Amino acid sequence: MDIKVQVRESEHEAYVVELSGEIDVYTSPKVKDAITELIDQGHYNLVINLEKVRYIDSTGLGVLIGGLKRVREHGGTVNLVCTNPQIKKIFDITGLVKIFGIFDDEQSAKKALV
Amino acid sequence: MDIKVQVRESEHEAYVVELSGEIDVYTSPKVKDAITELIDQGHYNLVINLEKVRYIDSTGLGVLIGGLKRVREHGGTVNLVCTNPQIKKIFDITGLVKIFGIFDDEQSAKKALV
Amino acid sequence: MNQPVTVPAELDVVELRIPAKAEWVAVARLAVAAVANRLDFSVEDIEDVRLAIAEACTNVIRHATSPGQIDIRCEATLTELTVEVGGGAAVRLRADVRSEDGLGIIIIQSLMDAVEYRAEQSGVVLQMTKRVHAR
Amino acid sequence: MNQPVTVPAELDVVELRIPAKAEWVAVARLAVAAVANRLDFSVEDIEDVRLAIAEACTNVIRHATSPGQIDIRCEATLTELTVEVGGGAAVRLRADVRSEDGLGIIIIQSLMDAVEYRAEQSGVVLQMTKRVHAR
Ligand SMILES: Nc1ncnc2c1ncn2[C@@H]1O[C@H](COP(=O)(O)OP(=O)(O)O)[C@@H](O)[C@H]1O
Ligand SMILES: Nc1ncnc2c1ncn2[C@@H]1O[C@H](COP(=O)(O)OP(=O)(O)O)[C@@H](O)[C@H]1O
Repeated sequence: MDIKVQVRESEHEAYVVELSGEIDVYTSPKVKDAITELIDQGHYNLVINLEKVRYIDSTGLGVLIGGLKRVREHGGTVNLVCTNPQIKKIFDITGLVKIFGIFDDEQSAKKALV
Repeated sequence: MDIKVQVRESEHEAYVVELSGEIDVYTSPKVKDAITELIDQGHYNLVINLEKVRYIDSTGLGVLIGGLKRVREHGGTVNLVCTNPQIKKIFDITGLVKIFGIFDDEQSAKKALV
Repeated sequence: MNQPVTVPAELDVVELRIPAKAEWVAVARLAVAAVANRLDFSVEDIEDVRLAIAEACTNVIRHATSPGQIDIRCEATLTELTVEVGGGAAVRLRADVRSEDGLGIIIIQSLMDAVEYRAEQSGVVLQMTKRVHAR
Repeated sequence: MNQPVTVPAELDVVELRIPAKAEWVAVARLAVAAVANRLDFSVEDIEDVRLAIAEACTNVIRHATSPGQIDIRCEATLTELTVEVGGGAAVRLRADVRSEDGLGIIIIQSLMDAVEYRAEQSGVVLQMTKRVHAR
């Protein structure tokens, strides 16, 4: 019932935010802070890795959408890594599959940024 | 939140009852039935393997005690296999460590029957 | 002589009340998932119920005009689970909660078989039903 | 000028009501474990609370003279969790519940820091407290 946020720099000035745990109304501010900090530092090409996320709700989706909106203003983008079928389903039913690039592994998500 | 009961015959007419899951007020009747059936068939030397039991409450303990009482009337005994520290603690605080033979592996529990 | 043969499906009720604060939603999620686990739902269905209830609680927390409690009432039969989520005595929900078509509501509508709003003294109550599908 | 310096520990209350039937005890166990998880308890302490609450519910089911509901009330502060378990409106507990020294009661007494009985209209209420120990 907690979230772990790890940020690491990658090739081509891309940044990877790796999340593990549950993203809900209680834990999502922590995710938001991490993403906001990266953007404030001028990093606009982000991969958010959800492979180790067991649960996400609309608050978590809202944070991802908010991040995407902000980086787009600077010509950047957010690609997601997601393999959990339950979580993929949530992106499906909310129509967010059409807004985010969603990839099966981190390497593909990073490649698609450039 | 369920219990699985597996019964198998072993050397020297010993019977092993292997339990997996949670033994509580809801699931313990199933355990009781399995033990009662063995005893009714005339098997009085039992090993009850609790290695895969994640949870046991007083209802479960009551079933084990009931089984022990019945086999003792026929000169038999019940040895337990238990490695989970939380469950060992329950046998400790209830004083049942003094009543049951409790072993770290099935082999030792079976040997001690003879 | 012609007595109607009705087999009344036994109805069990589980009620939960948590503070309308973000840190307690996980308790509601787990408790309702445990209730759902007693019916013959698939693992995926239980995940659906869990998320829908979390969204309903999150809605109360976001839109309540005063702090208070969230009331959750689960009615379980063999064939369906109905969960009602509403603000407790101290919570007043805004009247326009219904018109909101945020992500949370979209998720609830998609995951549950029936969704209804009911105006009560204490505010709006969201009623959601998930049916056990033959497998 | 000499105001007493009291930092009131915020008290959060979670209430749960389940049918007094064996198949619902698992829900109480999980829900109270989820509540305990919000405090800074060790994993072992959470297991203790979970078992103690299950024993208390099992007692209600075994000794209730009429079927009904089990009422569980959790009061959580940063430093301790108090859980009350009693029979709901329809449950009448036998007056001698207290004198019983069965395994269940031994377990509760051993695992919790404080245990108390209280006679109420609806029957006997068992109150149990577990404190968060400095780690
Ligand atoms: N279908 C959508 N497509 C893009 N953005 C959306 C969509 N739905 C909501 N958003 C945005 O996501 C954020 C969170 O909104 P939402 O979860 O709907 O909140 P609420 O449920 O409280 O209305 C807001 O910034 C909103 O504008
Ligand atoms: N300390 C003990 N040693 C041996 N047998 C016990 C002990 N405590 C209870 N029993 C037996 O275990 C069974 C279950 O009892 P218990 O769990 O105490 O039920 P209750 O809590 O309803 O009184 C009974 O057969 C009882 O005689």
